[in-house]
Amino acid sequence: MKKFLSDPILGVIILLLLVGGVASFTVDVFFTLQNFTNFLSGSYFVMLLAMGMTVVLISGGIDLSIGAVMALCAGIVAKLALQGMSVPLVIVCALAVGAFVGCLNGLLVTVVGLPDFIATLAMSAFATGILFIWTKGTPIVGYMDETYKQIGGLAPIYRGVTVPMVTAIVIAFALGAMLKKTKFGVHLFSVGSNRLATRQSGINVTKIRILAYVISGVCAALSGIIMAGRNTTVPPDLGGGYEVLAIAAALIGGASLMGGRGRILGAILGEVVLAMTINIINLLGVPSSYQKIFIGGILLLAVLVNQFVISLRTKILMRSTNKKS
Amino acid sequence: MKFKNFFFRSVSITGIPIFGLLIFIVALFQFIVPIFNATVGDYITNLVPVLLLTVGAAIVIIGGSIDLSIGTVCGLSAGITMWTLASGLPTALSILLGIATGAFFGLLNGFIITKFGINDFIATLATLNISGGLLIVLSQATDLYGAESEFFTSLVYGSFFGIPTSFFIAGAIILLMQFLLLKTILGRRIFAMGNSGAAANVAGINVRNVKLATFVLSGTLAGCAGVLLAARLGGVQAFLGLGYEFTAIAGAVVGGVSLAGGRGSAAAALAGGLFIGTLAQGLQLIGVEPIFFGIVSGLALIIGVIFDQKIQDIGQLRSRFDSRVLAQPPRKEGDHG
Amino acid sequence: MSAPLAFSPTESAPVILDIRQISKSYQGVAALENANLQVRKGEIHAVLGGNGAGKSTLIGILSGVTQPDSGEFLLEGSALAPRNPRDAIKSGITTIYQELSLVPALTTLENIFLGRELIIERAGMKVLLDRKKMKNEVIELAQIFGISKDELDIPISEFGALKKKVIEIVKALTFDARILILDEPTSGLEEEERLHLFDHMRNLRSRGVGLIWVTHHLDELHGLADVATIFRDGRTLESLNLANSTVEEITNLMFGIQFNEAGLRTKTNRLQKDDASSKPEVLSLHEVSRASVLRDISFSLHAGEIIGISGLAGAGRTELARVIMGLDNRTSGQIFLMGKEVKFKSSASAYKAGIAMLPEDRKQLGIISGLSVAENISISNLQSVSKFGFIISRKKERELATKYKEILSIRTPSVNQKINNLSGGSQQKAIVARCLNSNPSILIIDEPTQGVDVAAKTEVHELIRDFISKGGAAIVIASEIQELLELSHEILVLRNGSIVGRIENVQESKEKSRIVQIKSEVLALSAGKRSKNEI
Amino acid sequence: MKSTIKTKTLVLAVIASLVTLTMTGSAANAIGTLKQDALTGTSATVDTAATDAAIRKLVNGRTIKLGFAPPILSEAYTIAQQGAWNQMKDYETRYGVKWVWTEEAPLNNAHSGVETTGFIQNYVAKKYDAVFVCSAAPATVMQQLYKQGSAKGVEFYQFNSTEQLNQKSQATDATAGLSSVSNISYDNRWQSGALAAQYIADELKGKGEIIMILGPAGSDWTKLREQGFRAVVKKYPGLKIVGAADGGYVRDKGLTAAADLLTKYPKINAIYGENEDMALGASAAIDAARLKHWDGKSGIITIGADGLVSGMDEIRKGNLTATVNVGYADMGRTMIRTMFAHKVLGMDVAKFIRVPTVIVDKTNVDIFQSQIKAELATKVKY
Repeated sequence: MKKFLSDPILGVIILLLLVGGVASFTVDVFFTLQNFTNFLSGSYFVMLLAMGMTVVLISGGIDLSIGAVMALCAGIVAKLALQGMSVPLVIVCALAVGAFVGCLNGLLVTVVGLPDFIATLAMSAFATGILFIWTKGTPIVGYMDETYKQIGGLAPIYRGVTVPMVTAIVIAFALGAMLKKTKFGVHLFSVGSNRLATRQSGINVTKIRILAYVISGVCAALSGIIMAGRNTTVPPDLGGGYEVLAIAAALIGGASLMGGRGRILGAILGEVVLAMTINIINLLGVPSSYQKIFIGGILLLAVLVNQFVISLRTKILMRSTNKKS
Repeated sequence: MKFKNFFFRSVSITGIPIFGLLIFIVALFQFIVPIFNATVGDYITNLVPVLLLTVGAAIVIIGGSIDLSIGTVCGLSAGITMWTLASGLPTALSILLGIATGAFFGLLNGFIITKFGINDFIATLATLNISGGLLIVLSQATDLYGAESEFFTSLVYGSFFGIPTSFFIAGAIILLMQFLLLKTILGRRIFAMGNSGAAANVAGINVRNVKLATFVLSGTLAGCAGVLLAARLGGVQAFLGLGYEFTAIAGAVVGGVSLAGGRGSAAAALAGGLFIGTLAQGLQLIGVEPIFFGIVSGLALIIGVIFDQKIQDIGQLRSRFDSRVLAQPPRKEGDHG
Repeated sequence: MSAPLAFSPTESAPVILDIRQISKSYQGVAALENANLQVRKGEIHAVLGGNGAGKSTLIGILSGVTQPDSGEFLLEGSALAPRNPRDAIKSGITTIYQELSLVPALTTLENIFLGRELIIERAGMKVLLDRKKMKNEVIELAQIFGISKDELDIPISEFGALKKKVIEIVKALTFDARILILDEPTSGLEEEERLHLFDHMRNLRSRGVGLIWVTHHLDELHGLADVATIFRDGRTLESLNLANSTVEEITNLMFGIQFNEAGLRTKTNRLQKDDASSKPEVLSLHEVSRASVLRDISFSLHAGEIIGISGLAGAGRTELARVIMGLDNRTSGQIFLMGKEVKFKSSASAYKAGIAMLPEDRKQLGIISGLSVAENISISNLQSVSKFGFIISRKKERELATKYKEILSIRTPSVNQKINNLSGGSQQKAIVARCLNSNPSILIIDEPTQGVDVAAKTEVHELIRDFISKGGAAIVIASEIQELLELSHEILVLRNGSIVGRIENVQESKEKSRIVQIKSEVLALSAGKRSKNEI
Repeated sequence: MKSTIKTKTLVLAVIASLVTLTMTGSAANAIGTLKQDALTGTSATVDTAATDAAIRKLVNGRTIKLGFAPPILSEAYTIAQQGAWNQMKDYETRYGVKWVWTEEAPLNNAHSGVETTGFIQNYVAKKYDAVFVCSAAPATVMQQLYKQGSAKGVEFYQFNSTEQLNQKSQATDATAGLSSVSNISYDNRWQSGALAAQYIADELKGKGEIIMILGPAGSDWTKLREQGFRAVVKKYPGLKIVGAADGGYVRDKGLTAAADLLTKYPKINAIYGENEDMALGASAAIDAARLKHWDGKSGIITIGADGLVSGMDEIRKGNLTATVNVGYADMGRTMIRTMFAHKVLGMDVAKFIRVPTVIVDKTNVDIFQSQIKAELATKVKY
């Protein structure tokens, strides 16, 4: 009971039930498999971003570059595919670039000692810039084929199963296990929670922090590869704003900007909440001019619910301890 | 020797290094593109609203929080001002309404954050969407243009001794903020809170109220920025102000306002904002192709901050009397607890 | 002290750590000059000295945080130059730092094994943590220190300061170090836990570990430490065998001035009990409770009176202080100030009403690190240095700070110095100054002399007594019963959030026998073995 | 002396006819690939050698500095720029005009467009001869800037902008308050939104259900295209707009929005995407929902607007039923022609020049795609 209550994702679960519940009463088609597969298929790549972001947030940093990096990697996929490079090779290259940029972020933040906010903001300017130079403003087109359709989730690999879905699930389990079950995971939380103490206990803090950024870079790359397939073209402004979405998802999912807190499952559910909101707006036929207000409201609701859960928890815990004595 | 010490002391003052760098690039651009000086009036006039936002952002950051809503709130304030003005309200009143809109959103942010103790980043992200959305609705519902008010346009296009009015207005506001931060009790409390919220709380500072105050201030500044923006544009568009928040925060940080809280000043933020704005202007005049713009500005941002940090470190090390400090591991920027 | 006199023939044992002529200076200021020190196998080696004598620099060098300018040290004959803490730990030198170096987000277990986790081998891959094995390794030790099996899986952030300290010591004890450096290990520890620790230190000694023990508590030395090396102004004075040297000798060496034991102890007699109850009641609590931490706390405090609060970790001492200050809100009960009921929304209103607090955790809750000494002093009552009620006058502020600097003899080159550059004692005094500047009628002092050297300690006590003699009242919270005995008229003992005992007329008890009796009584009450004087 | 006047009048006559051509927008003009360009004089009937010589004399090797300020870097504006460049090349070879071309575009939030104001002030400071502007910034703002700029001798030409000048006076006089020399664009209501609706109505024989994927709420383009579209749909009682959603002018959002609407209205017959990217997103959504594309008789019609190479490819493949081709290349050329006519030859030009737009589907895709490809094929660059 105690453990469950202290779990940071309790809030987002409640929120999910709340929003979903209301929706399923107001919109008839909402609670259909079809609809769920729909809005989920549109959110896998954001989930990947959010997961990467969660890792960075846990380590006590923030990565504003992932949106741009995603776009950049999508661009790489498109460009290399156009040059007739084989799919696996293309993917490897994209991942390498993602990892590289992540590493660069990490170095800027740790070795150079820039504020993470600025370093990653600048990095996103770089990534976008490179994409603009490549595209000269004109989207990269004509690289699509059946494989990329599948990669983008436009065509299923088996029945309803799509590549993005599988990727998201695999990465989720991988990262989840990493955080919970491995040394590195513990060290991530440790670095985010008390950097000095971690350094004193002989852990290479710099390495851990850099790796955190590398992971988010790789996640961004994965999401970029999927995006390339899903979007079927790569316009220069592809990545705009996704980083903020990812941060929002991660925070709704119980991560903290102060570091040392966060759950992979939370990030996923956080993104589901956001995707669901848009889906409901579209289904309800809310005039698009009201969308932003709607989304803002949901964000507020999200944090308020989280807060409510925490206060509830403390109350219950207090009572239980009172009973004991 | 004496001078040397003076030098190191002064560069250790937040904002001084970046100000030096600013002067340097101004000279540089003037040298490369002789017409640079002719354009200063224009681009700074365009920059004024962003500068006000930068200072607002700085206040909140010094207090140890962050406010993402300033951009869209600024846009909404501009919209409200335009709307009320166009629908025939007295100029002074609609200006007040514009500022009030900003103040209200600041209050809302502060209230949500302090009352429910929820994360400032996401709370202000929410109000970012709400205020942005409201502007869209407003722009759909009515025309946000065609206000005929001499006085209003003179806020920006008027001038004393050849200097645009908006400079005086913004200058006065920023000066006031500088004074408030460095000389008043509230300012001191903001710094204390930013340095260590818990300790400030124990030391008898009502942290909730002080935090609330910082958000109200940044909101109000966003309101003023909105009014000036409206006056400059003479018409308001949906999406106005979207994205300014990042420019503003970046400006503040480049100026040496620490995201960890407790360090910075209005003047420093101003220097940072001017640095970024001037850089963009210079690059445009030089004729850097837009596709290279992202890369160059990103690079400049990094260089600016590194420069600021390193020279400040040197300055502080040299002008320190107590050696024990150096035994402690250097505290990196962006260290949240 | 209750430590049995157990001596091991260390003179014969081999030297495992040999520090030779180590010097370190910062920006020309020498922090350490040709320091020499030998630690033998199975020896408890006390390192003594006032704040800034160079002890911390030496620890920094041994633990790899800083590197010496010149000189070297040999561990079991081989020269060692750790570039970072990791090196030091690897080569067998472990340090418990004075300030908590635990990670709030991690569980007790994760903290204990941080940096040296045990890994299971699965399918040739060594990635997964072996929590079970780690538990088994530590559980026995943990239970000795009162950490239960499930507490191992609870995040540190859920525990109070003292529990954290214990966990940190458990952590250190699980290292198999050849040299263990303990920097003020007992600061903020309970009497009982202290004894536990001492036993463990002996146990480590018998295992042949060399312990370097940095402490301010001279009274703890005898019967435990074998040798003491005394530092002054960055130099090491001769090491003396504690078997034949008195506290006086040591203090004289430390400060180069005459301190008699009386000077350290018996000032208490200046306060007379009778002037308490005759004076008006300033603060009184009626059945104040806070869910799960405080239950039905009632007592009253008179002008010129000091009430001492004792109790074990988590007994609710700090919580009580926070409730009175309005930092936490109470679930039931009333608080009366000068006979009027008060409900403080925040500590700000408490200060206005004339209550000031000196918090326990100086680094986190005490000093405001970024600000200067002057700014730290004025912060609680900025009106006192303001013009027109809202503008701060730097001049007034400087004058105010300099005044307190003189009165409290705060050691700092200038009041504009950043406070985190000061020694612990001076920081503490600056916070006292902050409290006094809010001219309170009531002082709440949580652990007044934590991590403060002997000289500073007596000074802080002086300040408190001074405040009382001027008609103020105070609540003093301390883990060291000795300290409560020295300061308070009446001692309240807390257990699980409620008062389990009161000992009155503490000041009348001069003779040692009575003191010892009170000590054991308090211990018994707080441990809950006996419930005499229950109300 | 006399002869020069003669030639001048002749030239004026020729060009006048051409400019009117441009404004009314004849087919020949619409298919304005390099060779068929009238001003370059490969006309079978008229010999323009003399004209060319005269104009060359008038130009006298001068350099004209041009600014180009689109609201964002995108395929559409790249095509427009290429069209302009090609036209410039022609003039350079024929009349020996030398050109300086500088592009300034914001990299982000194209929809607030305030950045453009800064660019314009810089063009003025740099004393450019003429500037082509498209910005989402409030029209009043832009007009104000044009006024100030023109006072300093810089000519402004709006392109691809709406005809809403957001001036109260426009109620009485359409061109009132237009401070740019000319506004080279098309009517987003009747030349885009309406055409799309009409096409759907014709294909569906006036009966069916439609969903709309709109651009970002608050953008003028969105507003007007929707107006035109709805206006035509009203005329057909059988047609019904069942749903609408925001696709933010980008493919991915378009896909998501369309997918959502398709789950609610699987029976719809047509999707109108306000631009090609969103329409293509919608088309992907149709595939994902395993629904059928329009084959002339049954399935779902997907129609967009822009006329980009990528879009036309999709039309060939049948993923996109049709699109409204607004002829960006032609717009680019017209920009240069108009500027040249006014600035160099001192002619008066229409305040509102509307480039022709056309519905492109399988039947005529070859014509228009080949046109754009031809324009882009020239490696001309300034």
